[in-house]
Amino acid sequence: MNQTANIKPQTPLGQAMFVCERPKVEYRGLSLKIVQLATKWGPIGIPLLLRFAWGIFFAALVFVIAFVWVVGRFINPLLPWFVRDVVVVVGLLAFVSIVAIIGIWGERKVSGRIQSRLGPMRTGAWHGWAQSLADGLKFVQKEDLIPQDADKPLFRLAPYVALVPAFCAYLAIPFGVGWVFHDSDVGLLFVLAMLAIEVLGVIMGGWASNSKWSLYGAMREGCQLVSYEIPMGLSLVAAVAWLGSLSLVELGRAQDGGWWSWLLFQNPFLFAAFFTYYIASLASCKRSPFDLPEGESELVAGFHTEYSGFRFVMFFFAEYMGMFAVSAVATVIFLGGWNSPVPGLASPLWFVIKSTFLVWVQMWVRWTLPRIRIDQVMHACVKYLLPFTLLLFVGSSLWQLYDNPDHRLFEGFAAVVRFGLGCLGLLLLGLYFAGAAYGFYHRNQLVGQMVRKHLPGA
Amino acid sequence: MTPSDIIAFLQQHHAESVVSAVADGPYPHALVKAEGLAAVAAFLKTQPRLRFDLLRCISAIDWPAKNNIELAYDVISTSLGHAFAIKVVVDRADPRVESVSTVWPAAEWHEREAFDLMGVEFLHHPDLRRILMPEDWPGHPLRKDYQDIVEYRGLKFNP
Amino acid sequence: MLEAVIFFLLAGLAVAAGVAILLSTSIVRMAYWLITMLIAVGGLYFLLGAYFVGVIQILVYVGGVAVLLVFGVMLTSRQLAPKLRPGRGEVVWLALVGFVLLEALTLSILHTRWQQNAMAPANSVGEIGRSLLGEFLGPFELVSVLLLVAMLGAAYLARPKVPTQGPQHAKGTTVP
Amino acid sequence: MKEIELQYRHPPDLLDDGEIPSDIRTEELVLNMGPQHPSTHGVLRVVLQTDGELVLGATPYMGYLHRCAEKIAEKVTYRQFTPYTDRLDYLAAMNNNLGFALAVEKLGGIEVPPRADYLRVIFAELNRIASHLMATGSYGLDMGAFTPLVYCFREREWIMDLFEAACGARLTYSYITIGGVREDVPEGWGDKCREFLDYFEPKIAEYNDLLSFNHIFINRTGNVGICPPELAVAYGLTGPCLRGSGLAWDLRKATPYCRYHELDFDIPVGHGENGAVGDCWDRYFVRVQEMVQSVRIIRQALDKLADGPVQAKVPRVVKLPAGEVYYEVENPRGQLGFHLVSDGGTSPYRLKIRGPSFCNLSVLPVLAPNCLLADIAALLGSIDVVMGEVDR
Repeated sequence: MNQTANIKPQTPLGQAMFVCERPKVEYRGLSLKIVQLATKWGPIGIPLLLRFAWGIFFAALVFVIAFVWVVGRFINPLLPWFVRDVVVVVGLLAFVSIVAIIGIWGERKVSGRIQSRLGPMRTGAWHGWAQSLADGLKFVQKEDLIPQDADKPLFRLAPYVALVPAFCAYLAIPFGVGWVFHDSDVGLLFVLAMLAIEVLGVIMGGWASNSKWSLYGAMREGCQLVSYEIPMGLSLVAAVAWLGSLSLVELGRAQDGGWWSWLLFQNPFLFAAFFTYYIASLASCKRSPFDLPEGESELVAGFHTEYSGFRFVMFFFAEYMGMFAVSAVATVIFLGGWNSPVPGLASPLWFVIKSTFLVWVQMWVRWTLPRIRIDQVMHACVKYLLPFTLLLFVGSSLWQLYDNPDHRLFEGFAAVVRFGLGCLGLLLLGLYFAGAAYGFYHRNQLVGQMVRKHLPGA
Repeated sequence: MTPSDIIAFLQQHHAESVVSAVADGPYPHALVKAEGLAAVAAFLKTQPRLRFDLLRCISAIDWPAKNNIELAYDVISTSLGHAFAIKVVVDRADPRVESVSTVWPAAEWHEREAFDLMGVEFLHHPDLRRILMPEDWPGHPLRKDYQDIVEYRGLKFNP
Repeated sequence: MLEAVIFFLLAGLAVAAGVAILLSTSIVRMAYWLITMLIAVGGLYFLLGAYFVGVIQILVYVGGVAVLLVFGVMLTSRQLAPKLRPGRGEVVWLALVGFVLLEALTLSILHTRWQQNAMAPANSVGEIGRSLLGEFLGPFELVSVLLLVAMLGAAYLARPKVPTQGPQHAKGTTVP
Repeated sequence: MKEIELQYRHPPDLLDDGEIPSDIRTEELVLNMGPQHPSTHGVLRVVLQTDGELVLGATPYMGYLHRCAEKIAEKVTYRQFTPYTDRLDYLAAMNNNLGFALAVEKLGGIEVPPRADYLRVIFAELNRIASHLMATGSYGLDMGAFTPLVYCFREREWIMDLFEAACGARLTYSYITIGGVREDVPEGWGDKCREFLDYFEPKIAEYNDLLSFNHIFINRTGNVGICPPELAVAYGLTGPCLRGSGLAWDLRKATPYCRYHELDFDIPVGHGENGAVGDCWDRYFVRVQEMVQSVRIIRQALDKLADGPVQAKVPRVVKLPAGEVYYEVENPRGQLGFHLVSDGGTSPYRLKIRGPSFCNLSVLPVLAPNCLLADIAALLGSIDVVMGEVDR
């Protein structure tokens, strides 16, 4: 990377301004096949696909439900374990793909709504729901560009290194009791480990691109992730120490019985730990305001500047899968996982709803806040977040020490605090819904009469 | 100060440099010898009664008929609010003049532009390079006798 | 059967990656081969049922150490693709040291009395924690002091090079 | 190669504190920012010399948008050059038209009827609002906040609508011509304008809530790229960049043109509320405050707008007496100057255009050293260059 300071370019000045000849593009192998197929069937297939989008959507939905039901009811008990594993992994793959696809579409809708736009409206029949599918088709058809001086093997490998661990994290995430691929006693650590490997793909891609902007993105990602792993882990450790298990299933099961038994409301330190975890997880997912690795106003597109086509999609998918994964961890650990706010209605649906809400908040934050500078990112971690999480850990441990039947007085105090925290949480949620409802009611007053006529669909 | 006051003041202190002056009309200015430009510029900038601290523009005007290039320095004072201009005439064949970028750093880019488009060479300029045209562009486009080039680096232009 | 297959896959990957570290000349490639090897070894731990050790292997070595290693290599290398080739004199020394190490390892493997123990209980996290804070408390604390010293040293080396933002921005400029 | 040999005034050696051994120091990296880069706002190329994230030096390279406007001016008539002025600062075309028209009128001694003068003020100020909206919005974008940009564009659309109603164009208006404005505004336009002002004024508070007083935004822009007033004046900075440095200098007050002397408004200056005087935040916030002042000016001008002709009697082919003039107006980005030399013909003998962005950009190499890489985006955004005007 540093040769540029010493080695002068061989071409005379200004040569690059007038390059008229375009390098010839050659498609080979799989790219050739895909491009051929796409050019042959795309003009017919894509409009057809979009025309019958509703039907395809419902058919797919029915098929997935039927598949899950049949597998769960009949096939699963009969199959040897590795076949069952394959089936579950395929199901998980489908789930995370849907998460990513809906996440990408949802991000655009959310950003549109926040910015008093509508977002995608045309693709598919209803609110542009097929937009990410159309984007995917577009990306598949795109030319697979690799910079000439890139480290080609690493450049090709990097998207997989980013994507596969992000998927592997889901192997340990429980969607409900029994709804987990592998209930390990170190499930939480496994998820964190997998999310930590993801950074390797980013660094690899940034370095192999042989672009300085990518390299900057990779460097920022490296520093940011390695530092924010510590407050993230410490916030979780406070929770883990409270319940005494690293198994995500155990952690979730222990929070059964109404919203007041969620770990979030157990003591004030855990309440704060949830927010420190959430902030650190934003940093580890490269989400705004910590989106420096891909900060487009500074680094063009950061580590994936040079990526195009399907490799770019893989990075994109990895990001959205990572977003959902950290939200899922927050849900299981702090928000009671699959347990319902009132006892007795536990269902994986709750888990998905809560995680989706957290993902939604990530999007909300992204479209509201500016980006932090890299030195401020590091200062925020080392100077504030890290000591604060340490304090939370110590505080939570001390609270646990006193919160037992031997200390009657403290137990009463703890109950009051828990109740207060619970009310605070409910109040925040209520405020949020009230604000959302207010915004929805006044959605037409956001823009003036003359401006509104320019909006699509007006 | 009105333009006539400024001219009188200037002639009083730099009589040897000021060639002529126009006090009325839309463009009051003083014509200054090229050798005295640096001194006059520093005087305009630092003299407490003038304090022309903001150099607004340096315009180069090509006069093939008079066989010279005029350089007009438009200045204004942000503290006193009066505006003025000084002019320098340089030889068209060998245009050289002292740079005023030590007095007004703003002149740096204006002088680069005059160098680029009009071919005026500014002595003691910290970084006299072309600014708008490519480094190897032939000629100085804003001169009146500039001929359009037909080819640049293999790129053919239509006439 | 399946376990044997997976074992040989992972072990083969680890050995191949180790050989690749020796053979590759690009320092960044070496780092990535090292990571491959670490992940393969982590997989072996999983296969042994030592989930905690496996996860810690990945979390600490791959997620932390290796990332920092790659990071450092990327930042400090002189060229974009730094090449490492040992000199002639070094080859002799390295071969000697390698041979001695190989000999020592082979001998120790051959002379160890291998005995098959029953697998440790799967839930090993609690056991590890108890032994760390019980039996091995002294070494554990010693190691933490060492880590603290290392951290302080790192902090000392990485003192702010960024100037404190302030009005000295324009100090170096000449305003006449 | 000359291109990447950066010119330092005082090459900083920030890394040499005498203690860190040289072999663990990182090396310098030459980073080519632009000509296509999201935060250079056009085709500006800045060659940065960096040490990690720290910028040691920056050298701007321009000319990618050079369209020889000054040469073209010598070939076309005065009236024909008005559309070319639209393309200088394409975000403030009305103001450019105004500057050129005023320069020609000054040299030709043309008197403009009062209604045209007020219309000129209204349109110039509306365009100032539009331009500042663009500047504030895209500054948010430079800082990583997407939403303010869209909000600002939402309001800007309305101004575009008003312009379209008046002259039919949404970007290059050529509305203010020599001798007045091209045609009178349509019936009811003033009410629409007032409606817009009533709608727009509270929105400025919204931008402040969303962006100006955002903690992250202040941390990103406060104390960054500090340009003290002496430096700003020395480098010929004008407009919000100069006022952001704390100097209340506005041509609309200093040398009033049109009818600005009859209108009541303030000159907002930077006070360094969130850092030192003259930092990026000050430059940014001056623009926000100027929008408020522009609204004030437009309201007053609308009140004073009386019926009458909007065009002075100017022949179709303008012929100016031999002579020269230098005329400057206060554009959204600073003082736009036209040095117009006439030899008595129908086209300018020489027209030198002083683009405010050109001069404002010249301070970049001075402010850039010791910034972080992300601060370059903050710096460029706060200087708010439009490359059409830098390259002309």
